[in-house]
Amino acid sequence: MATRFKGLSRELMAMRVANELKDGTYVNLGIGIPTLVSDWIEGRDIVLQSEIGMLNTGPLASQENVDQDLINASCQPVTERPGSAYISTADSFGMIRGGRMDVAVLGALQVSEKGDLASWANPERGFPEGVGNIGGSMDLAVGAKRVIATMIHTTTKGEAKIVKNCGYALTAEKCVDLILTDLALIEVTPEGLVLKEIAAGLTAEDVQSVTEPKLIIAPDLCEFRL
Amino acid sequence: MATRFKGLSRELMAMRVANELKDGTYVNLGIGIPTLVSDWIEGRDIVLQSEIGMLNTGPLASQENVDQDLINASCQPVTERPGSAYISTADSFGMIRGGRMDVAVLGALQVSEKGDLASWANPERGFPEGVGNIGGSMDLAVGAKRVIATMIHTTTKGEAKIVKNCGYALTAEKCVDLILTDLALIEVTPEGLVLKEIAAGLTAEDVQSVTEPKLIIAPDLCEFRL
Amino acid sequence: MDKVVSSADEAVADIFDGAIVAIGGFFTAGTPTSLIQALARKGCKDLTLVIMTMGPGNPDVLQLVLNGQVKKTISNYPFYRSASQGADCCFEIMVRAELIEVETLPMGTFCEKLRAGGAGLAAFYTPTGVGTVVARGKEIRKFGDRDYLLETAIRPDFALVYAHKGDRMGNLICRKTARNFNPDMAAAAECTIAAVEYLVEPGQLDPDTVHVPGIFVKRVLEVGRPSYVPGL
Amino acid sequence: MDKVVSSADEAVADIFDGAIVAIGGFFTAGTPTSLIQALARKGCKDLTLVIMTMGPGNPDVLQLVLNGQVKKTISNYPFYRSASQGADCCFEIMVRAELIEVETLPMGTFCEKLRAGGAGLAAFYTPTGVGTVVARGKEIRKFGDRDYLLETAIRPDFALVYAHKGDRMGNLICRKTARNFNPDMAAAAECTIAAVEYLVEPGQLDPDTVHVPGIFVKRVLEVGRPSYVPGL
Repeated sequence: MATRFKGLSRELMAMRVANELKDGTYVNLGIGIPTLVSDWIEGRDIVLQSEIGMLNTGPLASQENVDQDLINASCQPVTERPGSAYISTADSFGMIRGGRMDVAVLGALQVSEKGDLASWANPERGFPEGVGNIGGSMDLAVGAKRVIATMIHTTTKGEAKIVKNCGYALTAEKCVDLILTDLALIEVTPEGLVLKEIAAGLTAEDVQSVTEPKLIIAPDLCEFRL
Repeated sequence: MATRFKGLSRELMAMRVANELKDGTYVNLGIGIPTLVSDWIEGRDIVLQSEIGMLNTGPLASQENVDQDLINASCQPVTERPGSAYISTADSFGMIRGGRMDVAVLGALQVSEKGDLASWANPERGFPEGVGNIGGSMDLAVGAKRVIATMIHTTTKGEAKIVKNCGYALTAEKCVDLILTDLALIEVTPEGLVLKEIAAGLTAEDVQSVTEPKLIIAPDLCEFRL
Repeated sequence: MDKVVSSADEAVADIFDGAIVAIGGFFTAGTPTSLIQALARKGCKDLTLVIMTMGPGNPDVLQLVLNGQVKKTISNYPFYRSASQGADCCFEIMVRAELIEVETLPMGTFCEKLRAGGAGLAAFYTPTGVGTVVARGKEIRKFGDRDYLLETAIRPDFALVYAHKGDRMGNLICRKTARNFNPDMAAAAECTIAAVEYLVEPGQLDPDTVHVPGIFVKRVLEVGRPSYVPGL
Repeated sequence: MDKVVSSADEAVADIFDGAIVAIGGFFTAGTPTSLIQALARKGCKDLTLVIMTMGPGNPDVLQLVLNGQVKKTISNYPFYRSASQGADCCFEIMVRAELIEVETLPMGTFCEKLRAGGAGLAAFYTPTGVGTVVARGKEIRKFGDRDYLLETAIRPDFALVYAHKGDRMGNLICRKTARNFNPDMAAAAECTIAAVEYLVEPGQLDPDTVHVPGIFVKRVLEVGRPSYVPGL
């Protein structure tokens, strides 16, 4: 069992992702850590898409303004913002496959050094092959212009989740552009994985020790820019 | 030049087609004689579809109730009826191809004994092959559950338009169920063309003389049921 | 045309053993609960359900499972997210026991197969699923410099859909994210049955705002507007 | 996001020579006249127009023809119905002289190629056109007992579309049959430019009634509501 390093909290991971998002863009946030990103972009000129069929999704609803007909793709009650639009789920995925999402932030189980993403089938669940909750992950991974994968750097057993080849069922091949874990920010490039930012107190060697593929150290490697 | 027989007026042809339509059905009327059918079904429980993207199209607009945003597929100002719905043209043709039209009434240039329809390319216009006004004819011919082809029985030169094989560019193969001309009502069956009704004063031989394929005479052949 | 029926049991009376039944709704939003309950009462067997999910937010479909009515599901998010909730779920238990067959599709492919069915198309090429288990046994074809997967249309025998308002002719208006799969299922199915919160007369819906034109709907049942707490 | 531009000339400023430009409108209904006029003023050449018709109800596109800006058209009802009107039409004359190439598609196929482009699909199988000249050079494939034709998606470089109302974020609402091709062209094009009769602020459009979500629209130009007599 590998050493467990101390890194960012889930909330700060979400904050770091939010810093990657540019004003004037359309973004889809997946389930889990990605959902928390919305807390960090309030007031910014970013339009969130919910694949259920909504553009310009607002913050989670508070108890008194829950509308039973207004949920996000994780089934959480949400709110409208001025300029919202509802569409069918089919049209929503047309939009996603059609390349209109500037960024999709997705949870991950594994990411390979080529940027392959495995995010939907945890073999521990023990389903037959091909069976599980694919949801919208495959369409988002294939359709978004830029895919940011977020995950805790290692499994609870300390195994690397950034791997040479994904052992878990793939969501899509060569789709991830940026990996954000609690320990590091890593860019997927044609040359390999480039380590760009790390958690305070850690060294590049620490991150490498819990990462399967060889990392390229960015010349300007620095602490997380939060 | 063949004898020109006297048959139904365009208005009475439209009336005869209207008698073929059943209450509770969805019908698309093409350009020309088919458009006139709408005059004969007012007050009946038939929903007209305009392929531009409208369900439950009402009668032509009178001058005072023209709405510039409300036209049928022939660009005529029309009206709404209670229970109308607008859709995109893409969705309109989805509906047509998807088999939701109980009947399409289409104009024709030629119909073959197998029910092939030629309706969009008149070689006299002299366009390059494949070029012309296809419009919605091919989708309607292929998609509607029942296709009624309407035309004057012969060309202005007296040539047969009901032919063994269409010489004009096809709209669709084996799609016509019923042919209504000014002279006759003819059903397309696996056994061949069955002559079922004829214009007053004509004999089956008269109709056969201006029809290329051999007609099967229905045992209950009668005058047009108007 | 008056497509209104007076009870959920009447609405589903002709659903037959072995039918493919699409059921609208995204978790808790826009689910035709009373029609699903009537299907459970009717008890027809060997059903193939085309449905987003089996279980989460949708306890009524689990009754169909418990009744032994479900042979197969075509879904995109069939299971509970949580393994512990899932372990207790009759659907998961029957899937593991190979008593129910599950076909899992990417959500966009799931929608698009229905959309193609409704639009009279046989099949389409999508980039989603290439290089994954979803592509097994399916044709891959290059267009330009990209690989696409051939997916075929779904045409269910029945669709049970949900809308906020509907008129007697079957025109439907959905509300917010309760729209979801309902319009495409309505268009795809041979026989579409709609549960509407409010029934109105033809002419009372703004024709520019109709989400499901009446041509797709065979029966309309008014169910009132239930109140519930969304969430899983 | 404020996508409003202040003039038609600014709106079309980046349309380039050789561009594929989709233009909304069905005869007289829902045509972005002022954007077409600006395209004529700009004068870019070798354009491929994806448009229902060249001429009938659409005199402004004929100016593009007269200016020698049009290399090719992809249409479904390109010509005047009447041979005599057609004989006088510059477009028909140039087509006969082989100075403009015309691709004629069935209307449903025309729409669906745009819809596929917007939805990120590469191609689809349609029953329309089998056994006709439209099928020349295209793949025929059997699904079940029926033949279908393979048709590929269109992704125009630009779309000029028209709507009744639009907000600053590009959300559009169309009116009656002026909707027609506008939503699918807006979704299909790389850069969509919308002429709207009335510009409103975000929040003023009912989100359940939006026909074109703003994500598809790059620029919005308010043009007012012209008054004209529909018909050919």
